[in-house]
Amino acid sequence: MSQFASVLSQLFPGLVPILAAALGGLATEYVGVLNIALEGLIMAGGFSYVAVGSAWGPEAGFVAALAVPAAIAWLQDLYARKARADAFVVGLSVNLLVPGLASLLSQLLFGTKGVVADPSLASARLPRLLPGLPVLGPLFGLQRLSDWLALSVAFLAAAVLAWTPFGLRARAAGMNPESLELAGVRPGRIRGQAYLLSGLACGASGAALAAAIGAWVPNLSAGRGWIALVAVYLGAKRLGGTLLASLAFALLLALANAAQALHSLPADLIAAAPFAVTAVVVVAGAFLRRAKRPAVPAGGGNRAGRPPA
Amino acid sequence: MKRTLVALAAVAALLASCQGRTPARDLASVAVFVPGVASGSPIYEMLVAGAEKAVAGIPGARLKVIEGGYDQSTWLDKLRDIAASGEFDLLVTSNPALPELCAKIAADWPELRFFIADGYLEGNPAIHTVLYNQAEQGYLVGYLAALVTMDRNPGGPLVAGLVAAQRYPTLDRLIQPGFEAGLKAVDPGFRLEYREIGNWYDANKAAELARSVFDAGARVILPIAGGAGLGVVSAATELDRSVVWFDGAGYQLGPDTVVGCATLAQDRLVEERVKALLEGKRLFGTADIVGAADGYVGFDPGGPAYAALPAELRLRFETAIQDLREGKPDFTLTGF
Amino acid sequence: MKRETGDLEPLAPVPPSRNVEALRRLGLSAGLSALLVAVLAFLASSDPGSTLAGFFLSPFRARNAVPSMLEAAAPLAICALGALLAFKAGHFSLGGEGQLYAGAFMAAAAGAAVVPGPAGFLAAVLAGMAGGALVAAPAAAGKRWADADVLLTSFLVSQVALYTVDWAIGGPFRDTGNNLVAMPAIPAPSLLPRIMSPSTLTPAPLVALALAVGLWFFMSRTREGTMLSLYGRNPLFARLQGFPVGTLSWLPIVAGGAAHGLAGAFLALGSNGTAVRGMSGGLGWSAIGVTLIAGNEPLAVPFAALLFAWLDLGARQAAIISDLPPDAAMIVKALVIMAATARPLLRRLGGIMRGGRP
Amino acid sequence: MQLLACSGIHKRFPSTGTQALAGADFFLEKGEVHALVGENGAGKSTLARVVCGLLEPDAGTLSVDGRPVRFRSHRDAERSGIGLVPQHSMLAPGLTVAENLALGHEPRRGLAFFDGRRAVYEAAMLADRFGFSVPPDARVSDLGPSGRREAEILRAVARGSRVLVLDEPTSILSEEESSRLFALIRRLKDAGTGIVYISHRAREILELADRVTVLRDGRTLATVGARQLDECSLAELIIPTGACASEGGSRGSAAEPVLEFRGAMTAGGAGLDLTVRSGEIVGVAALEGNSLDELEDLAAGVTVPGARQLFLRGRELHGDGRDAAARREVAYLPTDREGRGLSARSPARDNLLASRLRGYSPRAYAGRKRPREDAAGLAAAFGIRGDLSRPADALSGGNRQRLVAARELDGRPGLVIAANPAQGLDPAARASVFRRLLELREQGSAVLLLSQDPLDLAELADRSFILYRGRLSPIPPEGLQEGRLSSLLTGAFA
Repeated sequence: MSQFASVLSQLFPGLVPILAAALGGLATEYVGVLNIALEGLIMAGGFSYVAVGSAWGPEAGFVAALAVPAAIAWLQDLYARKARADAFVVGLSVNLLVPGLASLLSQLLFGTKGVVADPSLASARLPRLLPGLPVLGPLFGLQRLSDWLALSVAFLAAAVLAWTPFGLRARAAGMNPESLELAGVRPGRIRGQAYLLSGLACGASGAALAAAIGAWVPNLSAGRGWIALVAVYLGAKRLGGTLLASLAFALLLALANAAQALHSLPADLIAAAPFAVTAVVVVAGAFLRRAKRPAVPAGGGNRAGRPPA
Repeated sequence: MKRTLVALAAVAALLASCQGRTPARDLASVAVFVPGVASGSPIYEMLVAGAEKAVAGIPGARLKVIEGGYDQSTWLDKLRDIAASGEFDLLVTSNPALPELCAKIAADWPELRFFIADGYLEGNPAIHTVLYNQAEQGYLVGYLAALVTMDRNPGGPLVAGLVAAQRYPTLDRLIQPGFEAGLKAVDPGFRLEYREIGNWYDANKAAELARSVFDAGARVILPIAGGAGLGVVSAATELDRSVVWFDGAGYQLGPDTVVGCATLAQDRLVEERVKALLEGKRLFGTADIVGAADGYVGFDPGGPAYAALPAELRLRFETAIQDLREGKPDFTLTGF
Repeated sequence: MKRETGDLEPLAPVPPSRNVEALRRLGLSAGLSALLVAVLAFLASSDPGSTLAGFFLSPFRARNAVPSMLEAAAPLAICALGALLAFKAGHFSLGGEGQLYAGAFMAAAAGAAVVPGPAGFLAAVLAGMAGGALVAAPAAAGKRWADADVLLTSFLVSQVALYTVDWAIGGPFRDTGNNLVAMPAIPAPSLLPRIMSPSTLTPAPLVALALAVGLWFFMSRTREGTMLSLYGRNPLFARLQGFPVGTLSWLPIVAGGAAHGLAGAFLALGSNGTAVRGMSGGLGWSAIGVTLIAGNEPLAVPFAALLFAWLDLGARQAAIISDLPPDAAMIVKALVIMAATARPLLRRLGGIMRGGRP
Repeated sequence: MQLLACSGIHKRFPSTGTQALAGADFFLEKGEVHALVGENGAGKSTLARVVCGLLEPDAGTLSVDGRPVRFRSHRDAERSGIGLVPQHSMLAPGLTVAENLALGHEPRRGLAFFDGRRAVYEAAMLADRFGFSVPPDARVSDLGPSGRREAEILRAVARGSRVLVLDEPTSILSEEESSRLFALIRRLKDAGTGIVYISHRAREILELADRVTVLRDGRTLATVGARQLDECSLAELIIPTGACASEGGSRGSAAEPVLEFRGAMTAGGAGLDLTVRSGEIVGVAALEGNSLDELEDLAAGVTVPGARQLFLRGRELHGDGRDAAARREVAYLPTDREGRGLSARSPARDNLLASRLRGYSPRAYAGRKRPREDAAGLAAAFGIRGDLSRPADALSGGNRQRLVAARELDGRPGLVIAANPAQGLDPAARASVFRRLLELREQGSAVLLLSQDPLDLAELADRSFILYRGRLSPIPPEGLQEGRLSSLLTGAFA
C-alpha cells in the first residue's frame, strides 16, 4: 500500500513537465508540423525561470519562463517560413542553440556553467488539502504550487486547442491549408501562433522542473522533451490520446523509480522502454493503416519533412 | 590584393614568433583541469583554491583553470588539447577516473607531468596521485546518518538511503561499503536503500528517487550525484527529512536539511603537493593514500542543522570520529 | 500544412550548378562561423584578443593540432556520408547517434574478444558496421513493410540503442577495474595505427576521404546511384519506371547505419582504445549539420566536417587560452546549420559576394 | 450596371512559366447564370480564383457594381459578396461540416471559446434553407462526394453571396444530385445572385446558362447568348477544330491481348472489363470526375487493383514493387506529368534516361559519353531545349512535357498508356506525339489512350469507349463519325 501511495505521489510531479511539453508538441502537430525543439524550449523555460527569478523573484521568473520559450518558438517558425528553411532543421538547431546559450549566459550572469541554486526559487508545497485520504491525499495534497501553475498552463493550452476558434483553425491548417485560405485566414499566421503556444507550454514544463529543485541544472530537461514528443505520436496526435500517453509515460517512469527498490531492472533499460514501445506502436500503426487502405501508392508517400536534397 | 599579402605576412610573422618560444625547463606553468564544473562543487572549488595558493607562493609560476564539463567521454580530447597547446608543464586534476586518461596523455607527451588528487595510479613516471580513503568518509556520514535516523524516528525502520549518479569503482569498493559500515556500527540491523539516477545532471529524477527512498522509511540520504544531488536536498527539505553530504561544504545547500558534512582537506592536499612538485620534489611515479589519521578526511561541524542535533548524539558521533582517527575501525588501504 | 522546404522554390534565374552551390554554401558557412566566433568573443569573453587567437591561431599553431583536427573530422565525415546516402534516397534518418554508439560498443566488444592484430581490427570494424546497421534495421524494415515514417522510427530506435548501450557499457560489459565507465581496452595491435604521434592522427581521415569519393562516384557515375536519387526525389516516379523500389526503400537506411557504425568503430579503435559511456556525444546530430552544410554533396562533406572539427577544437583552445566557454562552438554550429538551410538567403548573400545586387 | 466586371486580366505562374491568363475579360450581370467554358488549361479556374481573391492578377482590373476593387485575400472578395465552390475540395477533411462553415467566422461563447453548438445550429438552418440534406455535425471525410459538394456550396453561400462562382460543380455528382443543384442555382438566380458557372458539360450549360463566355489560351474568345447555341455549336466553340470533320476507322482486331482489366473496380461504379491487344490503340474518353483518373491509376500501377483483376500478358499485376519487371515494358505518359513523369529536382538528363538506365554497362555509364550522347540525341529528336545537366524543373513547362514524351515513347514498349497525351502541347508537338503513337501501333505496341479530349480518340483510336459515371460503354463508330462526341460525353448515350 505504501509503495502504491509512493508511486501515486510521484506520478504528479513527474507527469506535469511531460504533459505540458507534450501539449506543446501537439500544438504544432495540429498545424501539421513537427516541433522537434521541445527539449530545447523546456531548457529555455527552466533557465529563464532561474535567471529572471533570481533577480526579480519567482513570480517574474515564471512569467519569463513562459515568455522566453514562446518568443523563441515563434521566431523559430518565423525564420523557417521567411527564409524557406526546413522547419525541422531549424528545430534541431534550436535544440543545439538553447543549451549553448544557457551555458554562456549562466557564465556571464552567475559565473558558472554548472548548477545555479537559489533556494528562494524552490516552489512551496501546498498545504495538505486532503489529509486523511490514502489515495487522494498523496495525489492531490502535498504538491508544489509550481506544479499546479504549470498544470494550469498546460490545461490552458489544451483548452485553447480544444475549444477555441484558434484550435479549429489550427486543425484546419494541418488538414488542408486551402480551407483557411477560403476562410480568409492566413495559414502562416496560425502556424506562428501554434508555435507560440508550443513554446509557452514547454516553458511551463521547464519552470516546473526548475522550481521543483529551486535551481538551474545544465541539461535540466534530461530527455523529457523527447518523451513528450513520443507521447504526442503515441497519442495519435490527438488531445485525448496525448493526455493518456503522457499519463502512461509518467506512470511508467514513476513505477521504474519505485522498481529500483527491488533492484530488478537496470535504470537505463527502463528509460529505453517508452521509446521501444512507441517504435512498435508507430510501425504497427503504419502497417495497419496500410493494410486498411490498399490503394496507397506503395513505395511512395515520402514524409513532407524531408531534408533539402 | 596587396592588402591580403600584407595580412598574410603579418600572420606568418606572428606564427613564426610563436614558434620561436622556448619551452620552460622547470615546472612553472600549471593547468588545473576540472572534470566537471568548479562552481557549486566543493571538491573542485578546493582543487582550484589549493592550486592557486600553491602557485601564488612560487615566483614565476602561472596557473590556468580549464573546466571539462560533466561529459566524461570528452575529457580525453580536452586533456589532449591542453597537452597539445604546449603551454603547460604540470597538469593538476582530481577524480578517480582521471589516472587512466592521464596515463594515455603521458604516453604521447612525455615532458608533461601530472598530479591527480582523489585518484590512484602507481608506477607511471609522469604521474603522482593521492587517493583519499573514501571508505572512511563513507563511514563517518554513515555513522551520523544512523544516529540521526534513530533519533528522528525512534523505533522506526532502520533504513538509510544512498542516491548515486551511476556506479563506479570508488563508489562500489569504498564509499558504499564505508557508508554501510558506518550504519551497521550504530546498529547492525540497518539496511541501505540504493538508487541510481543514470547521469550526473537530472536533479528532478534525483528528487523523485529521493522521495521514493523517504517513502520507504528512510530519514537520511547520502547523495553521490554531482549537480543532481541538489534534487535530493530539495526533496528532503520538502518532506522535512535529512541529508548527509560528502566532500565538504554542503551546509549552505540546505541549512535545515543537511545534518552533516564529511570533508576532504583537498585544498590543503593540493596546495602541499603542487607546491612540493613545483619546488622540484621527485614524487612522480608514486601513489599515496591519505585518510582520517592524517586529517585529510574529516567532518565539518559548522552547520546549523548539525548544531541543532541533540548534544548526546553529537557527543557520540564525535567520539566515533576520534576513534576513526585512531584506527578504529581500520580501513587501511595498501593499494587500489 | 504544406511544408515550405526551400527547394520547392521556383527560381526565375537559372540556378547555379550543384557544385557551385555547394562551394558557395561551404564558403558562406565558414565565413559566417568566423563572424559569429568573433561576435561571441567580443560579447562573452573578457579578453577577446586571446579568445580570437585561441580560435583562429591555436588550431593551426599548437603542436599537432592540425592532424588531430583531421582525425576529429573523420568520424564526423563518415557519419555525414552515411546520413547523406539515406537523405539522397529520401529517408530522413535521425538515428545516427544510436547507430554510432552501437557501432562503437560492438567494435569494442569484438576488438577485445578476437586475437589482437589485423584479425582483431577487422573483426572490430565489421562488428561496428553490423552494430550500426542493426540499429538502423528496424526503421528500414518499418519503411519497407509498413511505410512507417523513417524520421520517427529511426529516432526512437536510436534512443533505445543509446540507453541499451549505456546499460551494457555501465553494466555487463564494463571494465570494472576502471573508474571511467568504459569497456575493457582493445589490445593495442588491434587499434588503428597512429601516424603522427603525439597527435591522434590515424588512417581514418583517408578512409573518410575515400568514402566521400566513393559515394560521389556512386551517386553520379553509376546507374544504381542515379536510380537512388531519382527515387529519393520522387518515389512514385521511380516505381512507375520499374526501379527496384523495394530495395531502395530500405537498403540506403541500413547502409547509412553501417557507415555510422564504422565511424563508431573508428572512435573506439582510435585514441580512446575502447568504448566509453556517452561516447557518441552528439556526433550523430553534428553529422546531420555537416550534411546540410555540405549541401548534400559528397565531395563537400569532408570540408564541412573539417569546419565543424575546427569549431570544436577552436572553442576548446580558446577555453584553454582565454575564458570563452566551449559552448560557444555549439552556438555557432546551431546558427550555421540554421543559416545553411535558408536557400534564398544563401543565394542573395552569394549574389552580394559576387559583387552583384541581391 | 454590371455586377462584376473583369477586364484585361493577366496572370503568369513563374514557377511553371505558364501564362495562365493573357487578357481575359468577363462581365457578369445581376441575376444571370454565366457559363465560363474552354479547353483544359484555357484559364477558367485561374480566372475563377482571381475573381475570388485567391490569386492576385498581374494586370487588369476587377470591379464590383462599377466600383474598382482589389482583393488581397478571399476574405476581401467575400466582403464584396463573392463566394466560391472550388473544383477541388478546399474543406478541412477532419472537421465537421459546421466547423468548416464556421472557419474564419467562428461563433463565440464566453470570452474566447468556439461555440460548436451554435455553429451546428447555423449550419443546419442554412442547409434547411437550401433544402440540403448534408448533416452539419458529420465529419467531411465521412461524407460522400455529393455531401462534400453540398458543404462547399453551403460555405460559399453562408456569407450571403451576391456572386457565386461554381467550378465544375457537377463533376462528382449523380444525375439526381445535379438536378437538385440546378434547382438551387435557379433559386439563387431568381433572388438576384450572379452565378459564374464553369463546366465541360454542354447539356448542363445549355440548360442553365443565360450567356456563355469562351476562354482560349488565357484570352476571352467570345461571349455568346446561350439561346443561340446548341450542343454541337457549343462543342465547336470549346474545341476549335471541327469535331464533325474528324474520321476514325476501326481496324480489325489485332493479335495478342496485352493489358486486360477483368472486372477491375473503381470507386465510382461497377467492374470494368477491357482488353488492349498488341497493334491496336484503344481509346477511353471521359470528362473530369468520371473516374478516368482511377482507370489511369489502375492501368499505370499507381493504385493497387483487387486480386485477379488486372493482367499484363496474362500475368497478374499487383500494383506494387512486385511489378517492377513488368513496369519496365510499359511506357506511361501520365496526365500528371510533373508528379509521375518526372523526378523534377533531379537533372533533366537523368530523367530522360531513367527508363533505359539498365541498358548501359556500368562502365559505359560511368564513362558518361554514351549516356550524354543518347540524351542529346533524344533531346534533339523531340525538340527539348535547355541544359540537360540542370534539374528538370529548371526547364520550361513545354520542354518538361516533351522530356516525358521523349523518354516514354522512345524504344519499343510492349504497352503504352497515354493519358491525355496532347495536354499542354502546342500543335506541332501534339502532331509529333500522335505520329509517334501511330508508329508504335504499327510496330506492334498495345496502346491504351485515355483522354478528356474526344478529338484525340477520333484521331488515334481503333476502338473507343466512353467512361461515364464509372461504367465503360463502347462508342459506336457512327458516334465518332457523326460528330456527336460532346453529346456522348455529356451522357446522352450513357
